[in-house]
Amino acid sequence: MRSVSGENLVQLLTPEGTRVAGPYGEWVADIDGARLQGLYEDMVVVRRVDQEATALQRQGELALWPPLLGQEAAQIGSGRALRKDDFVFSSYRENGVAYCRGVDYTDMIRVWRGNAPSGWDPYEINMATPQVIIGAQTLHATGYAMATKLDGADSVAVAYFGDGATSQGDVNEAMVFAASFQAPVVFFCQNNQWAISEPVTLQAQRDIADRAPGFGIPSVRVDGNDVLACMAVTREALERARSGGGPSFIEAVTYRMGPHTTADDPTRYRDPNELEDWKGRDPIDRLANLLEAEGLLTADFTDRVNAKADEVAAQLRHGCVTLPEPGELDVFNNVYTTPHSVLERQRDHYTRYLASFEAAGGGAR
Amino acid sequence: MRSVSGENLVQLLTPEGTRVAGPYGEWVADIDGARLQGLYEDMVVVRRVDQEATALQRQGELALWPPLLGQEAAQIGSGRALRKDDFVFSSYRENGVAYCRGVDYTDMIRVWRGNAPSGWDPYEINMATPQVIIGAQTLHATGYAMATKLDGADSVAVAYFGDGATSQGDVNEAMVFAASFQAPVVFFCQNNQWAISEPVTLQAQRDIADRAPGFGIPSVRVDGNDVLACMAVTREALERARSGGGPSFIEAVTYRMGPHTTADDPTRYRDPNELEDWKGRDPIDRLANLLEAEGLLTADFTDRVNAKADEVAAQLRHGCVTLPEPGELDVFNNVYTTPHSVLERQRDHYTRYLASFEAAGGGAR
Amino acid sequence: MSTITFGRAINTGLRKAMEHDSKVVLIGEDIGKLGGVFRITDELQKDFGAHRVIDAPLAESAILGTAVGMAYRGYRPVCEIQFDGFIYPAFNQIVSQVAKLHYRTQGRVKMPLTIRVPFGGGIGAAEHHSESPEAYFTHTSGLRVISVSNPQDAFTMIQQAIACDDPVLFFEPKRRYHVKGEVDEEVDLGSFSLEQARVEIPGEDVTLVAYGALVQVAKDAALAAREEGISVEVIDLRSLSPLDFATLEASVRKTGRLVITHEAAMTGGLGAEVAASITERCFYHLEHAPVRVTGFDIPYPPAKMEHHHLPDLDRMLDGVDRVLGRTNSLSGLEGN
Amino acid sequence: MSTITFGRAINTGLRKAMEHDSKVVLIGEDIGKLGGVFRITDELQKDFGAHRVIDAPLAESAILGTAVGMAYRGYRPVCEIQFDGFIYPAFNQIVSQVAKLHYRTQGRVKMPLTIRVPFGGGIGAAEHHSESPEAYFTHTSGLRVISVSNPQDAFTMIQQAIACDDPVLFFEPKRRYHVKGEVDEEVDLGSFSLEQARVEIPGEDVTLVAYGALVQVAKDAALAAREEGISVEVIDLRSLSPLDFATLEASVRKTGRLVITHEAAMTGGLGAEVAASITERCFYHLEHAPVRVTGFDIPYPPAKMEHHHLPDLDRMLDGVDRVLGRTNSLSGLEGN
Ligand SMILES: Cc1ncc(C[n+]2csc(CCOP(=O)(O)OP(=O)(O)O)c2C)c(N)n1
Ligand SMILES: Cc1ncc(C[n+]2csc(CCOP(=O)(O)OP(=O)(O)O)c2C)c(N)n1
Ligand SMILES: [Mg+2]
Ligand SMILES: [Mg+2]
Repeated sequence: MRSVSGENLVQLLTPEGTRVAGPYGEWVADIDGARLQGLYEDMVVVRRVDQEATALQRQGELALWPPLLGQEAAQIGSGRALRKDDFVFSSYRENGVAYCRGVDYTDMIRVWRGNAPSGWDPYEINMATPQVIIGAQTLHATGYAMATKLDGADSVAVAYFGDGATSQGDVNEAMVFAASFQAPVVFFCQNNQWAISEPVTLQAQRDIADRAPGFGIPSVRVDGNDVLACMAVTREALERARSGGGPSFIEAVTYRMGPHTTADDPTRYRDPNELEDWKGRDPIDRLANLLEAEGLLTADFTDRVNAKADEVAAQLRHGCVTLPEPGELDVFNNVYTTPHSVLERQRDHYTRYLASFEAAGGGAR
Repeated sequence: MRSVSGENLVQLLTPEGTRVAGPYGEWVADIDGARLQGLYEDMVVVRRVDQEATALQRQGELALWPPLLGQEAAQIGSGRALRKDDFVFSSYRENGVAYCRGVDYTDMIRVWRGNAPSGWDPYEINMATPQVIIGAQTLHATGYAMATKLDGADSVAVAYFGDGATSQGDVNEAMVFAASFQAPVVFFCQNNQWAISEPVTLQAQRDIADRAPGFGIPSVRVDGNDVLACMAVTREALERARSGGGPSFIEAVTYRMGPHTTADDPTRYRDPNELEDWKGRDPIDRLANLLEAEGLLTADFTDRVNAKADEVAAQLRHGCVTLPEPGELDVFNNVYTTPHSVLERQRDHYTRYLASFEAAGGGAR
Repeated sequence: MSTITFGRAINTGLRKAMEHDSKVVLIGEDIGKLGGVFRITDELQKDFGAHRVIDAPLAESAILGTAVGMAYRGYRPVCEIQFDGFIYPAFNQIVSQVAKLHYRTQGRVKMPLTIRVPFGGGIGAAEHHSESPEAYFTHTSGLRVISVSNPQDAFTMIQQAIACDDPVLFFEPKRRYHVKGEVDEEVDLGSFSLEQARVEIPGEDVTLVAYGALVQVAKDAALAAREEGISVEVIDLRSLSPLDFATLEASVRKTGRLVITHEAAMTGGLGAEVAASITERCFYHLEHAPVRVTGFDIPYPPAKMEHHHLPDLDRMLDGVDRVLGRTNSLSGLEGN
Repeated sequence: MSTITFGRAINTGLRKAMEHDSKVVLIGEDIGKLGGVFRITDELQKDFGAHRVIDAPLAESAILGTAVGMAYRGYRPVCEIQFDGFIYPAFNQIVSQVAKLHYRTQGRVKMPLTIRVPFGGGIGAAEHHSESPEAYFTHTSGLRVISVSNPQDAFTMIQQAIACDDPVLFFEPKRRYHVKGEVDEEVDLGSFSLEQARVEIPGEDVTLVAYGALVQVAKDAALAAREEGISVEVIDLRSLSPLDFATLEASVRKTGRLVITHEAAMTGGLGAEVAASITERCFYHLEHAPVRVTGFDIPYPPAKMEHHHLPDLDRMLDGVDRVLGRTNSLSGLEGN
């Protein structure tokens, strides 16, 4: 049966905040006090961003928001392990990863405000825009990695997806292709225990990490609420990929502390005790405990972090509420790269149609 | 790396024809001399059927034929392990299994002669008609097994598929569902080393049997040219399913000695030495050696077997060449269970169209 | 008679079907405890058990594929696809298996599946949550395709669909789920066939054909047109495949003018089939070429732009003007 | 000028494209050593290496999905789908990813994939090996759809398709693979656009529109009709999406009569779109309703029955008779 702790779970930071040694410890030996503070700041900021976006949704400024609450360590730990020239293919919940990639905050919410089909330029931050069809992006990452290998480059493609996604054919096919072509891709599964209302026990009868080895892909199960461990296993997987060792699979065991999206009501399907339980494993508290123990959680530092978080949240809000409305004919843009006779005609007709109201004195009849 | 022999391969009959003990031996303890002769007869007959069908294709009587040459032990060993009320979902190459189910020989070739979209009544022999979309039938078997469980019945669904099929999303999804619902289904993979021109090394970087455990499904790798071992592992898997133990996965390591289909030319892509190599592991020779050693391969017996094979082949040929041509309007049958206004009209128009030639004195213009 | 929402009407219809036939099982994502993301299966798992209301792992191909297997064994699975845009992973099983198995087995195996699909836009949703994939299925031989527009039909036709021995794609206009209407739960399921369209509003000048969420918009447009002295007959197709040409032809022979509307892209949408078939069947009754008022040939746009894409009352009225040769947005253009 | 088969013409076109642009890679099942089951990629792996002619594991969704990833990184993948009926496992990736990514990313990511699909019947094949799924893709916004009918177009247009920055479905009529024709390998790829139909045979009385394998049948029908004194203009669509209405309209304005033929099922097939659009655009020039001569609304039938299903010369001539109001199979039926 699956567990959320146990021997096979890589952990470098106990829930109490003690840094422990372990086979993966060497991968984060360079993470000194200042860098720990940096990771703490990242996690606080993305949680603040998440809260602000959730508030914006509640206030009617966003149509929907998929909170990452509880998954900060998995996303920051892995996200901060990446090199700039690595390329991320994610699902909809990886705003923490996008933050690590340097996304413009306004770009985070364009989709959720309903203004645009995507937020950012994938090539600017080397991260594809969110992909909603569950599992499909794992194949894109694999193909990208195959192309990287063709190019002889040493950058790595990273696919993010959830526990639910592992049931999809596409994710399994991605493992087949990644293994066959020894593609430099890292499969990063955030097992947050739930796929909307479905517990992971419905999707998998064994640890999710147990699946990859059968495809010939080494895997590791990591405490997803331990930012150091997440960083360590990701670094190891990236290094394997860079040095020609092929794909890796990481299961980060974490918890979706919020609803699936702001449209969801988890009280219908999950035991509140479970949430309480996981609060004791909060990824930010855990790092705070370590910083505290090391005398690094000074008031000065936390003030700075909170100020930064507020500042980012304010930028997000400002970007959101001042986003210009899309133009009337924008729906016709970017369907094709080159003019398309039938679509041009539809655009033309619709332009005339809109003009007919103005001709008639404006407004619909 | 994958191997075609080795420790993890269940074998109860060596290539030289020595019956050996093994952990699975108990499952075929009842297979005495007479029953061994029965299995031998089955294998000789289905090989003869296969040859006859291949000949019919060469003579233009069949449009296509997918030979099973070399896979007789895998099909007969597993097929003879089944109970009448078990239900088989197969692909196109399982004519040996169909034989075990009691198929009418003419029904075997209706499809390949181009006369009908399928051969037999699935409910008569408890075997679905061949399914060509690679992997899709594994989900049908799983669903059937889920339904069996709902019914409280103790029959088992068996899915047959090839090594190539394991790359398809559907096959992996079938394992997810089978495991989640603990469905009484047996996944029987005939790893015949090839998917048309693609070697199994392209599809899988580990033994195929290694994949199922990650899904929570016990698996076994069996010498697919050993009819006793194939029967033993299938019996064990069936028993597990019947007694509520859920799904199992069997990889039968065998070899496609012929072309993919009669339309294929394997000399374009495979080393002739490989075939020579496998001839040394011929499944029929192997059992013949055992029978010989036990004094059971008498001329009397082999005469009887050959006569039976000839008789079946003759029936097959007769059934084939005397198959009535389909009727002119048969294309419209069985699209729907109940009359469908648009299709009825098309049938009506086509009837008039055909009649217009007769009105005009017959024949096309 | 009770007044209930569209969503509740389907829920009640499903419940009746399950009570009536123990072989009816539901399978889909989140349909158990959650009752589905739209709550259409609310309480059904509690009342019928997890073996008849099956929360499936997250894989649409497997939902359909296992449903095929259950049908092989005499069950009548009702599959829920969570949103229109998530039906594509199951396309292979639907097109190559569900649609073809009765034919393949020469009538021996029946595939009485019902595939419920909340479809269409107008709810301000994200990508893949507002699509209208129905034309892919109306072009697929072996399937029947239904779309309902009101609580009564939803209640009646979901039961008819489940009772039908052919596979049925059942498209539910999700933006109507919360709309209330009267439902007669004692309705005779045999009182009309699964192939029958309905004249919603009789009229003389123009036939306006709609289905799903656009039926209400079409009715509103007909009322607006009436104020301008134009009598519009509104037809709710209900059966998208096969089309009920008896009803359509009778209407167009009377009006001589046809407008057809849908949210799906124009090219290759259902409007093309209706227009082509009606032209074939009623050419000499037509006063004007049939007019299509549809979504554009674009991927479904972001929420803030969807009102441009979706046919609304004004666009339908413009279509009516066009088919009547009255001044309209394209006046002056040849062969518009 | 050389005289080569249709199949060889595509092979040569692929080779040219690969020589011209190192970002062109081929991926598909059995396309390496075997050269594909139709030998269309014969020798290409030998000459360009296994990294550019990629034998893929047996999974169509993955072939398309990894091609998307390669396109993200600037490659121009050419995917081979082994047979028409095997495209459905990839449908999800094609419809929700390939078709939408340029739109989703607001033009930042290009998807210059070419998806080659041997399609259609007439070769006496087993189930799933003779289908005509093109209408699923012509209804999908974001894709371009091509079908070629002769070696020269095959040679030219496969290169145009690969060079095009939009995703292109490229349907190859497999029963024509062995037919020979003249091919000018020096042809200027810019001499006509990817959107252009071609008038194959000029005529005055009836416009007969075809694509793929049926172009040759249509030409034969036109010759036969000529003997009866009927002048049939045959148009090869070539571009199925978008349709070249300039060419179609010009023809129908002249002839006033339109017959459209395809192997795919009638309902919702390309014929519906051509008929509906041409009726919209040329209504007052039409002397008769457009006539469709197509496959029936059935799953593709077994080999020995396919000649009933497939439009042939006689059925096309019957269609011509119908559109001319001459005695035909449906004479006497109203609105046939
Ligand atoms: C193909 C497909 N089917 C269904 C959905 C609807 N859906 C959206 S998120 C989700 C659950 C995903 O769970 P998981 O993979 O664990 O990711 P998480 O939401 O937990 O991050 C579902 C079913 C979808 N987006 N795509
Ligand atoms: C979805 C799909 N893709 C491609 C094919 C074409 N095809 C038919 S058989 C085959 C190889 C199958 O190999 P395997 O699963 O090993 O079975 P075997 O033929 O060896 O018995 C392929 C690619 C198909 N039938 N279905
Ligand atoms: Mg999850
Ligand atoms: Mg094989």
